[in-house]
Amino acid sequence: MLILIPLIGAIITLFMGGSKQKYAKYVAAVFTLITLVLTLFMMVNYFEDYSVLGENYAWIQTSLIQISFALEVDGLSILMVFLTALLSLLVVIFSVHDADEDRPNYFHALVLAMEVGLMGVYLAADYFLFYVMWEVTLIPMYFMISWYGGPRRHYAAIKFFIYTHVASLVMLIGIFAMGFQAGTMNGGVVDFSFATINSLMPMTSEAFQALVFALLFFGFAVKMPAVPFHTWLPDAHTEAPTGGSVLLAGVMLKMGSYGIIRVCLEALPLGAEYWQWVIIGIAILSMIYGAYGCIAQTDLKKMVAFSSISHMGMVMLGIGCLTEAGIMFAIFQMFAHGLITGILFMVCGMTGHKVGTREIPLLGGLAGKMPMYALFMMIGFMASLGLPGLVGFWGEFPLIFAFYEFLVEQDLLWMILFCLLSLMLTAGYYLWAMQRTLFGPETTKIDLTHAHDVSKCEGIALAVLVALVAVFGVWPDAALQFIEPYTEWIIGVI
Amino acid sequence: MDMTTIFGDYTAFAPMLILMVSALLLPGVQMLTKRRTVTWAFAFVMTIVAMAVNIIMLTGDFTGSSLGLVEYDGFTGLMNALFLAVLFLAVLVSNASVETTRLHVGAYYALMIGATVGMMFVASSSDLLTIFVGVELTSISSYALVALKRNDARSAEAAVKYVIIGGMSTALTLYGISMLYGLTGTTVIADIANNLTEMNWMVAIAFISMIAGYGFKIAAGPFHMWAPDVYEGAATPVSMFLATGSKKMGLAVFIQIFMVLFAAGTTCADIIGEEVQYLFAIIAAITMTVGNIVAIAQNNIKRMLAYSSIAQAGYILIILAVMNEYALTAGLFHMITHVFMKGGAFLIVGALICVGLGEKISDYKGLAKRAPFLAFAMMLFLFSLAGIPPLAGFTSKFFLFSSAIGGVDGVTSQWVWLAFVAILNSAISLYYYARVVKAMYIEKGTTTEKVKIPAAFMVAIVICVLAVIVLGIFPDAVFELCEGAAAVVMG
Amino acid sequence: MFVEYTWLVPLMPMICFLLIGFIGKKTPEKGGYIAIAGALISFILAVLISYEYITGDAYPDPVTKSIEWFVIPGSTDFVLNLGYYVDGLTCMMMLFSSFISTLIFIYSIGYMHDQGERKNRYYAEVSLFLTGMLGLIVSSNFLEMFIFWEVMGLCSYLLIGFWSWRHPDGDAASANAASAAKKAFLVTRMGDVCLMAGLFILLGEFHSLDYTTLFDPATIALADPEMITLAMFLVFGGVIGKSAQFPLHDWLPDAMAGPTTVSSLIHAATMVKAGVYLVARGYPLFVQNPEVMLFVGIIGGVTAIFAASMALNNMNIKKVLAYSTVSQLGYMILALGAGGYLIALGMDMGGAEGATLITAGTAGMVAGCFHMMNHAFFKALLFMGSGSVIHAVGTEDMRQMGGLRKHMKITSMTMLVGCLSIAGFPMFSGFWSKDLVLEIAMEAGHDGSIWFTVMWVLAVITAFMTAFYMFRMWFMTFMGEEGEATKHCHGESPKTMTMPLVILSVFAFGSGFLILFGLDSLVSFTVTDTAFIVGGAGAHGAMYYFEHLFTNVYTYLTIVLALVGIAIAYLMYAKKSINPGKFNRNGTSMLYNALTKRWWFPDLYNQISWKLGAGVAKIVNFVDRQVVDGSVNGLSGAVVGGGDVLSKAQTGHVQDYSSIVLLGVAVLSTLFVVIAMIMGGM
Amino acid sequence: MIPIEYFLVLGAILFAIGAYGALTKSNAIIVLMCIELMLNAANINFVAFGAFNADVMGQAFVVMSISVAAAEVAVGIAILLNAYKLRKTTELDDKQLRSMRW
Repeated sequence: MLILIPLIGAIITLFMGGSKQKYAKYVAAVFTLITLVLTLFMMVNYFEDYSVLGENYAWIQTSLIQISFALEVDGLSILMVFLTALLSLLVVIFSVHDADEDRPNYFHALVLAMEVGLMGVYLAADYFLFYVMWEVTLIPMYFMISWYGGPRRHYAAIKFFIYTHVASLVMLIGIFAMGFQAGTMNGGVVDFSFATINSLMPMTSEAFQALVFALLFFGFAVKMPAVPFHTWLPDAHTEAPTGGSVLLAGVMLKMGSYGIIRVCLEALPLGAEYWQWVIIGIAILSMIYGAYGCIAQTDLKKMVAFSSISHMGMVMLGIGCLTEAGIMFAIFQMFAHGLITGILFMVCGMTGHKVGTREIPLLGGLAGKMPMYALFMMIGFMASLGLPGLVGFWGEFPLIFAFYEFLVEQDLLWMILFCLLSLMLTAGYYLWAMQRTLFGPETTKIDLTHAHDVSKCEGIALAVLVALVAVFGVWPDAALQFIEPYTEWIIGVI
Repeated sequence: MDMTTIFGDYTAFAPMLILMVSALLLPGVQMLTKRRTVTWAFAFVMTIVAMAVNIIMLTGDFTGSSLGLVEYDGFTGLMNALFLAVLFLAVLVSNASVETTRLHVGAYYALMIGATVGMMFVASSSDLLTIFVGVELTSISSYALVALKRNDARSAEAAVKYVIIGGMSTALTLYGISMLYGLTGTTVIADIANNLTEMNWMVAIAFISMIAGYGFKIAAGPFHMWAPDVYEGAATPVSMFLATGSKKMGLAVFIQIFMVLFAAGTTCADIIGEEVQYLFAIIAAITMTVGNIVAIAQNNIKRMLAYSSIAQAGYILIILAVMNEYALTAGLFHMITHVFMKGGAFLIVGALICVGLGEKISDYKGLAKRAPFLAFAMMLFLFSLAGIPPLAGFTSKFFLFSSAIGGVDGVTSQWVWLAFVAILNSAISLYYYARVVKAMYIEKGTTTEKVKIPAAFMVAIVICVLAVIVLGIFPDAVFELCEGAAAVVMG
Repeated sequence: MFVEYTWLVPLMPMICFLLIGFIGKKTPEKGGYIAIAGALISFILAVLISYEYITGDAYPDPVTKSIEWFVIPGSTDFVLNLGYYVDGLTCMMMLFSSFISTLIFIYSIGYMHDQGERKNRYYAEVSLFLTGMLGLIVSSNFLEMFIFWEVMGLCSYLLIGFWSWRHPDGDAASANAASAAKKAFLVTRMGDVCLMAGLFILLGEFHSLDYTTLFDPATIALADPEMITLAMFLVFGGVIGKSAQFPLHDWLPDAMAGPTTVSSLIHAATMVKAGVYLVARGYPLFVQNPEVMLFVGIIGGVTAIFAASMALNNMNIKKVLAYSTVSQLGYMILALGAGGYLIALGMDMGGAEGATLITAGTAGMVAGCFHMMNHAFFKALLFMGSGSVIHAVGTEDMRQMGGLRKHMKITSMTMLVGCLSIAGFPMFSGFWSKDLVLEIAMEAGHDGSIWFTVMWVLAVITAFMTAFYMFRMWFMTFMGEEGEATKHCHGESPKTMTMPLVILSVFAFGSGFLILFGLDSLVSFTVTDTAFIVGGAGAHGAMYYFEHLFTNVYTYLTIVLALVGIAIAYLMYAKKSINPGKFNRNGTSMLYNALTKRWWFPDLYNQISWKLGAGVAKIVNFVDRQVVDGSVNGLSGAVVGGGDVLSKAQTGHVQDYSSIVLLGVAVLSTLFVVIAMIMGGM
Repeated sequence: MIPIEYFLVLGAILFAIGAYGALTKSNAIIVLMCIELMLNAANINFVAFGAFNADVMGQAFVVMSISVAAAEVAVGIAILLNAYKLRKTTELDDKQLRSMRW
């Protein structure tokens, strides 16, 4: 149902060309809103008894291969589903003015198509469907970048498209391997459903799991993206339109970490143990490398893109601990980062849109001219650097604590220094960027006469996110309660 | 309806018979009526009749043989259906395409139908002799088809190349068959399989010659060099016919010969089964890699599609490396989806040639504005070829590549590298497909004038679009047919 | 009945913050009144709570209540709570913070009246600041405290950078403010990260961060002492950052870029006091290891003299005050360190002897907290006084002032009280607490480590320096010839500004006497009630300190030194009979230079941060673009280029094609045979 | 009786000559003829094997292949004629017949 609604919406808006294209945004808004309402309804339902909700239809049934159209929501996916529905709606609201310029019906159709794919990824309970949806997200994003993107959009779009496609194909090999292995164990019928594979895979040998884990992990790590597989991200973000960036960073990157938990951990616990130190190494590398990358950037949006790398590294760190707390707060950090990057990319998009450039050296003193803009930017940056009281802190503090606990067991306490360094750097680059863009003397290098403050629709979209950032910042348990049953279960698997 | 009541002992022949008769009649029809539309209508109707007969036989699970020459079973039926579908698409648009309407239409349809008969003949054979004759029938007809654009120099050049390479391949094939015959004393494939007892140089030359000869038909590397030139030179419906039909015939030959020769338990399989598998794996890897990499460098869309078919043939060759029932099923399924996606792409190119658009990729700039549906359909076909879900190309590749990883007996690590090669290739292919999509959707064209294409093309393209989507999302029914066919071949 | 509502204390300013933030936009004038109301209500609540607590049954045990907030799962769950914790220390902090804040807010009405639209933002931010401080004080666990701790960091960032755009004094000033704000946040953040690491260790050891759990000797005994030591070192790292201790002191002078009211808020009522509070609050854990306390003490002592030295020649009225704050904070930390050292030794020793040491040690706690409170009063007074001056003359440079006494009587007199107090003039509040600090440092040196004797010497020198530079400031500003800026002085500040000055001057003079009324027991119970004191040790009574103070010969030494300092300042800057230029070769001596350059600390930090930050970042970026991205692009380039090369094989010559076919046959046949040979088929 | 090897060697030599000619001769007609030679080399093999195995299949195959070859040459010559008409050449290495490449 959650997939169907945006799909219908996408098709309708797609055909709203010509004179009707003005209304495309309302249609898109209505459909995303319906989806969000349904999601909330589902969350309430879930909240009542924490049971896994799902539906299952037979799809491709051959003598050898069984593929079903199975959807499922549990503690891992429910927040992601919520995030998808929310950000899609907000992107539509936020882009009301931006998208009016060039074929708004296509833009909104793409947003809705993205929503279809993303929902599909998070809801799928069958590897075939999962992979299908995984790839479905690529195409709208490709178009979004190359239609509505910046000057180097062609390069960025094709790089994004092919790089992530290669990764997903490698992942596909892993999926095949799991499917057939499960098939043999299951009496010759290759059933691609999560239930079958995830229950059979943990019984396989460590060598097999390690191999398959490597394949799958590569696919997910590119998506996350983890250093050194990240280079598509800064380019894609720099060129993507605001709405695209929000969805890309807010929800799409989470597909990677979601996959790691859902597939790699659930199905291949021995593989995870085998590669644990590699995961942690990559995670730490991402965190620090991403943070340093941020310092070096002059493009505001590119900086935020690198910060995503850094923060997703933190998610991976949580996963790498393979402890209940680690995974729990990795999921929470995914959620938190989704909300925060929403704000960040909207703000960065506004910078380019309203001021005309995102080059930090050209900016300065914008706070005087655009106070609301400055306020949102500051909240976003503060949340992202882990200021307590905002949601980012709960993705950071307990997560690093989980890592600390892990290190205590391993007797490798000094490694916590990496995390601390990354925290320090994070604060550094955000503050430095703020100093140079918002504060100081008003820039004379560019013409600011046409720079307007946040418009009403943009304000609404941002305010919703800010409110959520604050609410979950004060009351993290609201989100944790959804996650908890899941982590309790998965730790049993591991 | 029981076909045996109508065709009697010739039932296994039935679809071929209908087409053969109509092929013989067609030049006469043209001469008598002098109206190309009537000729077309006759060819079209006969195609549909043959198709209907075949479908009835196929769905009725008919099996049988006629004259000890042809056999009809699930596999034959499926391949026949495939060839007839190709013929159907080609004939459907031929009356609308400027490239084909000015030809001698009687001969044109007769040749096309003749070529199809050859293909079907191959699919029903179990003897090297009949296979040889069938392949030659198709080959010679298609030489003529390519050359039929009599006033087009490029067509003539293509035909010269085609006939020379084709002749050489025939010679190689024949030489290989003669060796095999000498070694085993028979041309019946199933007998060869058990008469071959040792491996030596002669066996090697025999097999390689045959692989080369028929590899020519499917344009497997390194025997693929003719394909881009010929596809570029021929009329687009003919290119489409060759790329989808003739190529599948080559694959059918490979399946008929090698899958039987190396079926489990034959002495042939015992002595060189694995070696041949490796050989095919290498050929498959070369084919797909060359096809994809060179396709990147192309600016002519027909050449690009030609290289992409080379690559697709490479993917399908995976089945001969893996050589199990599941792989064969997947391969057959991919052959079917390939007909629609590659056929559809060629059809769009042909349709656009009709309205005066060039063959260069740069001519497609801004097509999305000029012909939204065509551009969308083209995008679907190309993405399907690239294997993007949820289109048919993805589903079939999903099965095909998965067969390299494992099968009923679980994971076989032997061919994982091949799957890797295939998958990397698949990613490379996305690059050049995306170039076309980019030209259509993202770059601005010089004009925004709307494009209107002939209705017949539209119908054909819609059929392909539907097939690409439906086969992608609901592959069950067709996949089952493939399973049945594969089961027949593998015994 | 009031104690249950302790959570309201930080909530009031929070509500004000939200009120001003959301609805205050249209009426920026009202913001100030809302903020004052909030702070006042908090103060009244604090008074009621303190009264009830002190007179209540629970006293001196802490009253605490928590609700479960969330849980970090683990083999044993890590439970994190949300709640309040009231004891003597809480009461004291709560009272003076909210009281001084209220006065500062009132003062702001006058001081900020010309800021127009910005006032709104100002009041919202100071309210949030107060929330941070009060929240920190009443928190029932370290995590909650840490949150408010960081909220305060944010507010200091916002307020120091209050004029970071469209500064009334022009662009250079805005840039300066922006940079100062960043520096403040980053440097304190460095401490915060250490603190966070410390909290990790505590949480890991105790599975909770509640004070009640952490301060329980039974649970402490179960924990790994080495880990606690490490944790406390790290926690103290946070204190170094927040309370601007050496070597992270450098942000505080820069923080003068904000409005003067903000400086007084940061220096007197909130921010920097949080660090000292944290040491006092964590005393039960800090005293587990004497090494930690020795470290704390040394840092305090060094900071005291180090900061004082930089105040000696500074020409900026606010910066002098800023250095004096750092220096005074050093005193507090020294006192806590010295006292804690004795307690720690006493605990190691045990028995009656140990008990004596502990009893002596509790005085350190008392001295630190006592000085913190006194300092809050006189520093608030001094800052607001300087604000009043700046408001009137429009500059911060003391060379342009002078002779202001005639124009601003109230300001000059109240500031004199403040100066006397900080200089340790007998009977003024600073005298009591400072001499108590010196006393305990000496005792620690005597009974414990020789290091504390060294620190005592440093502290005594600092006392002399303090007297000198404070009066240098006062004389330069209010006495002597009229300077440039004095000539166009507006005259005395409005009542909203002078009234708080007068009130504060009363406290600045008199708060020292509070020790006679039980303040010592109020705070020292924090130590004693945690029940880890061995052998019946307890705090000394107030009279003990009183007696000790006047019987100690060294007390008179410091008094003399302070007087000498004042006298020198008088001669140099009021009477001008001694030319200060003589001592510093007119500003060219090495020492003078070192002081103006702040001992090169800012340069050092710049170098380090550029090398470690931007420098490494450049390398990373280079690697990223050239190596990581380069390999991706290179790979795709190779594939595309490979396509071009391979397509050249397609010569269009049909016989080349046939050659390749035959060649293919030959090669494949050979390959076939080779494969067959390898696999044993032939 | 003549040993079968002799026939096979003859066939191989013929095949090689044909292949050599097909690759090197520039005139398309000659190339076609060389291809005929290659086909006939295979035919010799067939006949020889058929005779030695006392199997009729060899001869049958040869009959088939001769007719196929005839058809092929017929079509081939027709195509060459057409090409000559349009390109004015039958030289395979002529630029005119190498227009489609890369």
